[in-house]
Amino acid sequence: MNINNIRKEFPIFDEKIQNNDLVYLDSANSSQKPKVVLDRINDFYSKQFSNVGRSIHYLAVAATNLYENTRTSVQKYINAKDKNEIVFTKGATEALNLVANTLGQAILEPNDEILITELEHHSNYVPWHFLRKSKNIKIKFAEINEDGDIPIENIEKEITDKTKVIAITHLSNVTGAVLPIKEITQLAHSKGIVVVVDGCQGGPHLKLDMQDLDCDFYAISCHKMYGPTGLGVLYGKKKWLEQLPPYQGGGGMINEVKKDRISYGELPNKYEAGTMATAQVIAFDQSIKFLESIGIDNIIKHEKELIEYGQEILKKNNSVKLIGNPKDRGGVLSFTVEGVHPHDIATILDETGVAIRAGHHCCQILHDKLGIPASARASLGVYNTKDDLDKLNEGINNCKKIFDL
Amino acid sequence: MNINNIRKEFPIFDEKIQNNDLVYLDSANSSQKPKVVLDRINDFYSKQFSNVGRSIHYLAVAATNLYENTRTSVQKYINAKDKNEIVFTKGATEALNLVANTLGQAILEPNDEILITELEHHSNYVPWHFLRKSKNIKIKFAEINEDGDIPIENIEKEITDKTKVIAITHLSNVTGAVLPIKEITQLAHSKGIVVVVDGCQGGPHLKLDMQDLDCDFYAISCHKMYGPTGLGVLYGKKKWLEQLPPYQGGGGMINEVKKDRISYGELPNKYEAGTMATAQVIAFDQSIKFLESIGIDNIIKHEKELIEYGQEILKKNNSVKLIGNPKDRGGVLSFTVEGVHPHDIATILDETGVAIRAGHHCCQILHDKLGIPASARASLGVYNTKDDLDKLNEGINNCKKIFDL
Amino acid sequence: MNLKELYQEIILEHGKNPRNLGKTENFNKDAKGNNPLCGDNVHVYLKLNDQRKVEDISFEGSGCAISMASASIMTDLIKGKSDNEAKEIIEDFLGMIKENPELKNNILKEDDKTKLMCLSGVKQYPMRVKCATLSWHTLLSAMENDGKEITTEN
Amino acid sequence: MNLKELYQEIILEHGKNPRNLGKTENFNKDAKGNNPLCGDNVHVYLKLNDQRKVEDISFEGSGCAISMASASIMTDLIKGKSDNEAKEIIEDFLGMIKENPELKNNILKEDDKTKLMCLSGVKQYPMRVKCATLSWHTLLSAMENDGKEITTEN
Ligand SMILES: Cc1ncc(COP(=O)(O)O)c(C=O)c1O
Ligand SMILES: Cc1ncc(COP(=O)(O)O)c(C=O)c1O
Repeated sequence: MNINNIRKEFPIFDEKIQNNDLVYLDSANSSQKPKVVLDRINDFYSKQFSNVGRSIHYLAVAATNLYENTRTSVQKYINAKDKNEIVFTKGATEALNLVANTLGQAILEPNDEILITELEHHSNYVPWHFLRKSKNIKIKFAEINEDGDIPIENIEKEITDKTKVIAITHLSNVTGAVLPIKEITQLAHSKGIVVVVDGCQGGPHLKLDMQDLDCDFYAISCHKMYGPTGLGVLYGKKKWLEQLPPYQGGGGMINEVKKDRISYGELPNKYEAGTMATAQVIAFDQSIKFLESIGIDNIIKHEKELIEYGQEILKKNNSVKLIGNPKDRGGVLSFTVEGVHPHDIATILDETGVAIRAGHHCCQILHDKLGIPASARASLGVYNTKDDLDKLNEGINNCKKIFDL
Repeated sequence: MNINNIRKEFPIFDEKIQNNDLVYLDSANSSQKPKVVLDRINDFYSKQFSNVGRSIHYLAVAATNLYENTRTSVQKYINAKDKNEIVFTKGATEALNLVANTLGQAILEPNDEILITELEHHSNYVPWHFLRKSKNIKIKFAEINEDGDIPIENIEKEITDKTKVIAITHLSNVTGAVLPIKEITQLAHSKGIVVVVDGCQGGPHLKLDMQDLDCDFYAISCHKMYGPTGLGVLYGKKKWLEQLPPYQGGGGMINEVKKDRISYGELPNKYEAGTMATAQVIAFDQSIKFLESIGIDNIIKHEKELIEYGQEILKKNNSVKLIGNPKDRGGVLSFTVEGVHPHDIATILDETGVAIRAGHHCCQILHDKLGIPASARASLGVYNTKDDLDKLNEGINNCKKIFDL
Repeated sequence: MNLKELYQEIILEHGKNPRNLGKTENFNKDAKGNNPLCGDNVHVYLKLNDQRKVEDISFEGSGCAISMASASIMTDLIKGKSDNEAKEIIEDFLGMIKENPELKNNILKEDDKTKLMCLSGVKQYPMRVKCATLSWHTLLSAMENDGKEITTEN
Repeated sequence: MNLKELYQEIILEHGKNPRNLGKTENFNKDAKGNNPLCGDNVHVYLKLNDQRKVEDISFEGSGCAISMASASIMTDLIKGKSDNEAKEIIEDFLGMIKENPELKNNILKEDDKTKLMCLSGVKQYPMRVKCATLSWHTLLSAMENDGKEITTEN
C-alpha cells in the first residue's frame, strides 16, 4: 500500500487551503472522494443519464443495470446473502429512521424496551425517541466503562423480558471503540432480540461481513466511505425486509394501486419509493472498487499504525487528554486540551490547514457522561499520514502558546 | 432564446445512442443536465469538499455557506417569503411523505378526509394511503372531466366538513393539465383546508410563485429541473413547519439531547436530519441559474409552441389518440396508437434513438379511469425541438408499418 | 438489435389474435400475474384433471404484443400436457430466455419449439424479457396453486 | 485571517477569569441559551430593580474563550445600566458583529467600547460569530423575559 499513490487519487490534496496544504482529519464527518468516483458521476450524467427502473428505452435500461450493479457490489462487499437485502437510502440517518419506524409499526408494543448505548450518535437515538413519544416505548442506555468501551456485560445487565431491540454502534465516532457486534448479536438472538447496528464508522474502517456479524440491520453512510453525498445503505435481513411494512410511499414501490386499496412491490423496490439517488448509487460502485483495490485489511493496518502513533505523540504532549482508551480503537482520536476549549483548538488548527472537528459530534449523551461540553476530534481516512498527526500535534502546541499554557 | 446554444450546454447530446442522435422525450421522468451543473459537482468535490454545518474549519464553513446559498436561490426562484421555508429532501416523494406523515401526526383525526385527484402520481397517493391504514383517514378522489382536466367544481363538490387536506398536482404528468392551484387554494383556505401541491412537473415547466399560489406546501423534484438526482425541495409555510413535528430524527436536527428528553432545532435544521445531499444541493444552485439565464417565460413559450406543434402532427396521424385535451397543457403529450401497445411503441421508437416512456407513469388510478392499462408519453424539456417531434411521428409511423396497420 | 427478430410474423399474429383468451369454464387452478412497472397483467386459468393432465387452459389480460403472443403460444403448447411435462417446458422456456441458446426438452415437437424460439428475440431487449415471461411465471404459480400473486419486478 | 486579532490579550484574560460567573442572588429575570452545533450553553441571570436598572447580572455556562470572554465583558458593561440603555448596547454590539465597522452608542465610555471592539476579531471567523453573540441574545431574551430558549443555529 503506497500512501503517496493513494493520496494522488484524491484531487483535493492538490489544492491549497488558505495557502496551506490540507491536513484533513475530519473523515469521520465525511471523507474526501477519489477521482474515479467523481469521473463516474460526470460520465454518467454527461454520457448515459436516464432515470432508472421506469422507462424501457436504451438509456433507461443501461442506467437500471448500472444501478443494480452497485447493489450487487455492495452485497458482495458486505457479504450479505441476498442482493435484495441491500436498500439504498439518502443516508445512514434515513436508514436508521426507516428501521425504527417500521419496527415500531410492526413489532413494538407500549412499554417494550429499546436498548441503546451511551456511545450512540443522535442518529441512533432520536429515531427511537420518536417511538418513545408515539408508542410509549422505553429507551435504556448501556453504560460505557472508564475506557469509553461498552463491554458486553454492560449490555447484558440492561436486558430484560421487555427488551425487543438493541440498537448499537459498530465503532464509536468519539472514543473510537469497536464493539463486539458478533457476540452482542449472539446474546441478543438467544433472547429473541433484534439487533440494529449503526455502521457509519464501521463502513470505512472495518471489515464488513453481514453473515458473520449476523445482525438484523446495518446502516451505512456512503459519503464516509469515499462515496458521494446523499446516499446511504441499509442492510436488512430478508426475513425482516419482507415482513416489515414499507417506510415511504410513492412511485416504484407499489404492486397495484386502486382507489380503495394498494399492494406494495417486492424487494428491493418496496423500500425505494420515488426517484432514487441514481447517479450517486452508480458512482458508489467506484467507491467500493476503490476500497477493494486497496483492501480493507491494508486499510485497517494503516489506520491502526496511525492511531497508535497518534496516541503515542498525544500522550507525550502534556495538557492533552485523550478521550477513551478502548481495547480496540479505530479511526478516531478525540481529546481535550486543559485550558483550551475545543472550538478554540479547531480554529487555531484551521489556521495552518489542519481540519478537525470540535463539539459534541452528535453525541451529547456521551459528553454529558464524560462531564465535558465538547471535545476535539481528529479522525482518519486512508489518505492520512504520520506527518498529518505531527501537524496536529504542532497545532496543539500552537494553541498552548497562544493560550500561554 | 437560441435552442442550438441551449442544446450545446447539455453534453449528452454530443453522444450517439446506439448510433443514433438522441431524441430525448422523457424529461417528465428526469431531465438531462447542463454542463454547469456537472462542473459544479466536480469542482465542489475536487476542490472544496467538506460536510456542512458541523465542523468549523475553513472547508466546512465554505461548504456551509454554499449550501445555504442554494437555499436562498431556491427561495428567490419560487418567491417564498422566508428562506427557512425551504427544506431539502431526497426527492419530491420524500417531501410528500414528510408532509403526509407530519400532518398525520399533528392535525389529522380518524374519519378526516383527504381530497386528492384522479390525476395524482402514486407519490401523492401512497403517503396518504399510509394514513388511511394507520389513522383511518378517508381518501376521496376529485374526478377528471372528459378532457383530462380537473375543473375546480369537481374539487368543490367533494369537499365536506371532514376535508382537512387537498393534495393535488400542479401539472399532470400524463394529461399535461395545468390545474388552477391559486383558485383551489383560495377555495380551500376559505374552508380551513390545508393545500399540498405536488409540484414535480410544475417545477420545470411553470412559473413558481409561492406567495401568489398561497398553497401551504409545494414539493419539487430537482432532477426534473436540470439538477442532480437524489434531491428534492419541500416548500412549506413557516407557520406549518414551525408547528409540525419533525419527520426524521438524527444529527443536526436537535437542540438539546438528554437521556430522558430531546428538544428539536429550529428551522431549517429541524427537517434536515443527518448528512444531507451536500454536493447535490450546492450544484442545484447552478440549475437555478441555468433556468434563470433562459427565463421561465421563454421556456414556457418554447414548450407551448412544441406542445401545439406536437398536438397538431399527432392529431393528423390517424390511429394516434392523444390522451386528454386540457385547457392549459404543459410539457407532456401522452397517447395511444390503435393496435400497438405502448411498450411496443417505446421499443420501436428506441431503435431510432427516440426515448419516450410507456406504462402507467405511476398513475394507475388515471389509467383505470381512462380504461387503458398503459399509455405512451413524450415529455419535453427546454432542449427539445420540432425536429424531435417529427422524429417521434416518424417512429409512430414505423410502428404502424411493423404492425401492418 | 433487430426489431425484425423481436417482432416476427408469428408474434405479431398471436399478439393480434391471441388463442385461448378468456376464462375457461370449470378451471380448478388459477393465478394472477402483474408487472407493476407498466401495469401489464395476466390471469391464467387451468383445468388439471384427475390424471394431472392440463385438460384446458386460458388466460385473461392485456399487454404488449410480446406478452400477448407469449401467453397465447404458451397456452397452445401446454394444453394436453401432464403437469410434470408442463413444468419441464416452463423451466426450459425460462432457461432459454435467461441464458440457454436452445430449448432442451424432449416433450415438444420441433415445430412447436420453433414457435417458442420466436420469442427469443427479447433476449436482446432486457426490459422486454418480463413481457415474455410473465404468463409463464403465472402459470407455474397457478399449477403450484400457492395463491401467491406473481410480479415480475426484479 | 489573524489569530492574534481573534485571541487578543483581553479576551484570553476574560476567557480564563470570567467576571460575574455564577448565579446571582435575587435575580428576577433569566434565560438560557444554547448552541446545538457544539453544545455550548449559557444561562444569564439579572436583577432589574424598580427603576428598571440592571442592579445585578451574572451568567453560568461553559464555552470557548470567545464565548466566555464575551459573556464576561457583557455582564461587566451592562451592570448598572437601565434596561433601555442595555438594549441599545446589545443591539449596537450585534450590529457591529454583523456588519458595522464601529459601535455607535453614546452610552458606553470609550475604553469600554474598546473592550467590546476586541471581540470584533470574530467577524473574520463566521463559524465563531455565534460564540460571541450567544450570551447577548440570551440577555435580550432574559430582559424581555419571554421564557423562550435561545439557540444560535441559523
Ligand atoms: C407528478 C409527479 N409527482 C411525483 C413524482 C415523483 O417524483 P420523484 O420521483 O422525484 O420523487 C413525479 C415524477 O416521477 C411526478 O411526475
Ligand atoms: C456513528 C455515526 N452514526 C450516524 C451518523 C450519521 O450519518 P449520516 O449523517 O451520514 O446520516 C454518523 C455520522 O455523522 C456517525 O458517525
